[in-house]
Amino acid sequence: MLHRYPKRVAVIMLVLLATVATFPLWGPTVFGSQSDFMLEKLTLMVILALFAMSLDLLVGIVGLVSLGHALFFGLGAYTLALASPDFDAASMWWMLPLVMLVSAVAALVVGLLVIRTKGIFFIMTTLAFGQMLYYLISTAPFAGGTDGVFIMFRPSVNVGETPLLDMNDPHTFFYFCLGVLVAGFLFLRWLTRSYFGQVLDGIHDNEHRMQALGYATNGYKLVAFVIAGVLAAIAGMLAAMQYGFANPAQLGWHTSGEVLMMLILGGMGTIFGPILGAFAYEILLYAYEHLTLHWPILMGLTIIAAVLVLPRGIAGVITDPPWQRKVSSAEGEEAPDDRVAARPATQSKEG
Amino acid sequence: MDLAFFGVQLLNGLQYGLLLFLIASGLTLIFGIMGIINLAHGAMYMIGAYLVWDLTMRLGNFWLAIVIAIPIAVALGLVIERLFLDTLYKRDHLYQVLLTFGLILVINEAQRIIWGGDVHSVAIPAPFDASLQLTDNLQYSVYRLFVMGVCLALAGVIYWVIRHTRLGIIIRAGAVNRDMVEGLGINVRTLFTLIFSVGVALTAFAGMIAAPLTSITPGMGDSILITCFVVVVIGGIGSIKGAFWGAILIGMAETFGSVLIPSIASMVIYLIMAAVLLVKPRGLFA
Amino acid sequence: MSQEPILYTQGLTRRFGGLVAVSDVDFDVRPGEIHAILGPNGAGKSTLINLLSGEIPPSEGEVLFHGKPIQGKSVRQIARMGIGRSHQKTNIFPRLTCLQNCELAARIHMGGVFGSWRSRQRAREVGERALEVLEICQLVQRAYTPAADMSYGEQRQLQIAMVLATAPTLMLLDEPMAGMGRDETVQVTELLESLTDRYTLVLIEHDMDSVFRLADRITVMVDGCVLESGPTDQIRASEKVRDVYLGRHHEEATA
Amino acid sequence: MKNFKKTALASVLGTATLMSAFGAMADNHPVKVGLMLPYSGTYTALGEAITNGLKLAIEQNGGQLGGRDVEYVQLDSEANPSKAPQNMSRLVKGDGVDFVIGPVHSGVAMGMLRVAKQSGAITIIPNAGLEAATNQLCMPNVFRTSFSMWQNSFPMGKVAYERGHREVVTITWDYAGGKEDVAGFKEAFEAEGGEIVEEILVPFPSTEFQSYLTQIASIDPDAVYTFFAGGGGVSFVRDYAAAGLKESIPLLGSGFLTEGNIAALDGAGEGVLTTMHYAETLDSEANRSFVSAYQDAYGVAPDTYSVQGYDTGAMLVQALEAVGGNTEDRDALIEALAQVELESPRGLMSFSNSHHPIQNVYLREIRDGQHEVVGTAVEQLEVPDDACQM
Repeated sequence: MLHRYPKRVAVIMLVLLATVATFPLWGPTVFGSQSDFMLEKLTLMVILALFAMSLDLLVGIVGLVSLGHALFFGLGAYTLALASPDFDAASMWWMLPLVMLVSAVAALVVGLLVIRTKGIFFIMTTLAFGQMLYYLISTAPFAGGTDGVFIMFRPSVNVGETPLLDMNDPHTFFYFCLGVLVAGFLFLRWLTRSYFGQVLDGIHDNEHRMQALGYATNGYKLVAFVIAGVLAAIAGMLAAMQYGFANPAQLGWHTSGEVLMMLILGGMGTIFGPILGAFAYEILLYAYEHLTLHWPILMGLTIIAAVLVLPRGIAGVITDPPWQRKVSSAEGEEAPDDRVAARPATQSKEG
Repeated sequence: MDLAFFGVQLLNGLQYGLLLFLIASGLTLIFGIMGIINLAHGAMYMIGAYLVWDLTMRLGNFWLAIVIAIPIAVALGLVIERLFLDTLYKRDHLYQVLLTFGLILVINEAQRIIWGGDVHSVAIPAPFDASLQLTDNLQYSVYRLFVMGVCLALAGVIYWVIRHTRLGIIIRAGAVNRDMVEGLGINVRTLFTLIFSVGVALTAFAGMIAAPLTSITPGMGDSILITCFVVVVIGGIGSIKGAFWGAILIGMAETFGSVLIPSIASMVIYLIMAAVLLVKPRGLFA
Repeated sequence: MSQEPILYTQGLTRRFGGLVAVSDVDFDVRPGEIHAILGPNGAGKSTLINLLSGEIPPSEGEVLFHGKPIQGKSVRQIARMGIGRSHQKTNIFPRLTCLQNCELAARIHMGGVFGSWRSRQRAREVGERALEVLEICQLVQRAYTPAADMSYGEQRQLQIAMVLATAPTLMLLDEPMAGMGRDETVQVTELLESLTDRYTLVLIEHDMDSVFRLADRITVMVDGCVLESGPTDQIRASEKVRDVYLGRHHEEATA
Repeated sequence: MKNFKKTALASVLGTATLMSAFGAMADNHPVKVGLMLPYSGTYTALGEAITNGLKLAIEQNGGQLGGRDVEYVQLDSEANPSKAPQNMSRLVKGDGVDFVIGPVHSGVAMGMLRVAKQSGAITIIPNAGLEAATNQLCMPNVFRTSFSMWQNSFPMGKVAYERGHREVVTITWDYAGGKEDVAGFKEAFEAEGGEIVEEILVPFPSTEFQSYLTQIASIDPDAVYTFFAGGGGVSFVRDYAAAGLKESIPLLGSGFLTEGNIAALDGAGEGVLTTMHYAETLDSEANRSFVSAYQDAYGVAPDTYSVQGYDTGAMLVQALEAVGGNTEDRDALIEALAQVELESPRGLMSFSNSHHPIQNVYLREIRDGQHEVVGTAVEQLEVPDDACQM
């Protein structure tokens, strides 16, 4: 059944979680002097995983291919940067809601415009809106321009005056991000299995049919767009917190492209896939950069290969391993792709 | 703003717009018929510029360089279509986006390995290396006029093909409803290969004739790509007419916007796009 | 039959680029009847249905449902007005179970998604409604099978079930038996027959036997135009139809 | 040919390190130099020039720093600011380098410096000209061997006025670097009594200049001051000439307008005046030998970027000599770096309290495709760094 996966998925994800969560215990012995850096890298992966997951709601679940998702990532970062006081730590208790509010409003406005468009149009308009905010930020005097801005203090999590979490401690911050990721995952898992999720699946498989049934599909898409935007903004805020730095490049369309790559690597429409994808992408990048200065070629070829050979990503391999394809109900798995295949045609009919 | 100034700006806007049209036309063709979104479009523009620079260096003749470069561009389009896109038509746009994004990385890096990271330029070729005196202190390169002429001519040709040939009927039908094309009993495979090669060639050609007017740098295609998207979105998908007027509109908007409202010059085209989408979500001419 | 038609069209025309798919068609459906549309491939049958269900706007002419033009209304508004349709391509949600498909159809006509979210009561009603239509379409035993894993015939039936679940006053069925085996065809024919007393149907179908068995009236289309329209017997008798349509139909069959 | 020479150099380097490795004492582990420069994308040429210069300087010192071998860790900054912190962090914490050399791009510099502040890693900026780096941000562990936007443009203000220009239009990209550069010119020019009649900002990185040239023509000022770099610089100078403005309205600029790209101008740049802390034609022993050495090693003529790389290398050489190759005592090392004085190809060069170079800025005119030195605009110019006194 849809959004229900074989036991081994749960097992793999839990093992991964356990491995990641216990890094501070085994990290130093494995990486020695490098373990601090590795923890940092791991934290980044966790944040990117959240970002990728938020995009999966749009691309994988609803079937809206956004090439401007970095807009919200950057928005989260800049909301933090601009709202933080200069010589004092902001409080997470109001910073997080603020980031969510700002991004929700932005997603609503942008969404109202882009949701009306379809297929390729949606891709291009989201891209263009991303660029619009990119230029707005990089030319706005208050936002530090193209050089970007520093965030000197990470928001604090206090109860009254007593600090609950010391966000400046890399371990605490790491666990905080991990916590947010898990929460986000559980939320999306619940959402995709709800009635609302069913409608989104319906829209993905055949939006036209949904309208013929009487669904106001745009409304549902807009809600999904806003949710995805807010989650992305939270990821952006965490990313800005990690290094205390926000820059317009975070809003650029290359960032949007990269997160799409994570999606394809991990396997979209599965919610857990993008998490694997984010980790895989970062590890590959790290390896390639060590390998050669011409790493973009390797990365480019990897993506092309993924698209051609492994369109359903790592998740696809796990849920439906090549070595037992015959056993598993092939059409049951393939049919959705055929639906998707049929989609562009229908869209161009409408578009 | 006196009249002469206004007139010259009009000319600038028109010239820029026409060039934009040439670059965007290939994009919109490929969208319209094949439903393929090609992010590597800008990279093709860059390739065109580098090709013509390289060949001009070797052969010492710009025109000869173009003549040789065009078939190369067509071949490139053909290879890409057969090698990569072939499998994608039946798949979601996402895969097209990703694959062509991957292509950008590969092509840009390949360019760097082949031609290096230096900035290059192509001299304005004879017989157009003269210039006209527009105002008492401002001259205008004849070559720019030539480029305008070429763009207009090509626009005319494309328009004629669309209006008055069987291919044109197919293209128009395809833009409305791709299933019809299959219905018309046409070898879609060949059609797609043709369209894609032509689209790539158009873009590369734009890069070639633009080369003497700009500087040839790595990644020069990336920024133009986004502008082209805006043009296509405004004009309406698959509509050559839309691409034309969209390009002119953007050309004018950037020209006058940069002078009259410099504070938001960088965003003006996106604002226009947003406005158009509010009124007509499928673009002006869809 | 002198009743007010529940749906009729005037000079309905649709062009794609240069090609005319439907030209100047006057067409009407009376309450409670089964009105079949016959015609060779490319005669514009599906285009006509798409025009009736408002999925594509006409180039000229208009469609009136209960006397009100559907022009400018969105597909979903028209669906809410009570026009349910099934498509020629099997058009279900393959990743959802048979039951979920019907629930999806029923829910929107019973207070919507968020309604079901709020009250267990509503959710139950939706489930019952869904089971009901599965009952009618003899799919209950498949309720929990993913649609994609069902046989082609079952998928076609599910599609009809979904249309039923939306409780329409007019059903537009585009070749419900396309590509079906004999027994399946018979099965669906029976199913449709069982609906006649409760629903008004517009039916595109190639299968002669079923059409002549089911239809009260038949409209024959050729090259986008109405060749002849009238009671079943009249059409069965018509020379014109036999030559132009049945003739061609034969070639197709033998080709 | 170029490649052959590259390989030649490589082999020389290889043998040199090899020999020194044999003659090395037990505890001699190499000095790790991290390079965080653009090796892909628009700024590639700059990244390579800087790398070449740096390696040349160290190579001329027997491939050693303070008697220790050198290990390079090269990381592509992608000129992508949003990745700067993690890249920097990789070099410092991951690869554990002793120095970070970089970057080219000011935005990337901001990201690096954020990490430099947290980690205290010794960072030498071989190009990026953002003022904040050696002023507001003020870190003892950060040095710069290049310039600040202000330092290159300020001198032109005086020059412009002395050449009789009273009303000037400035035009640059609407981004931090461009604005800082123009601000420097404006400060000096207005102090002399000149007037900026129009400040044009072009969306970054647009190179579509026609409408602005038309605007300039209609304003018809005494001169135009501009900052563009890379392809933008080439485009602007060529379009400016093509529009026939160069004859009637002299074009002044910061050196970056034409630096490194003079070949691409093919004549359009003749007569353009720029101010810069270096010119390949500088008539000094240091420069002549540098140019020839660079030519031999890489088969191409050096430019300012190569020099900045070269001086960065020379700086390391000198400082590590002073501390006997000991990179453990960071304070001593920073002190030694701050004390460095170079007989650079660009002339005498030392460091201010804010670790910014005190250097000559030359007035250069393009003649027959070369930056001819017309004179020294300002001797040993020190940048304003009140916010940073170390």
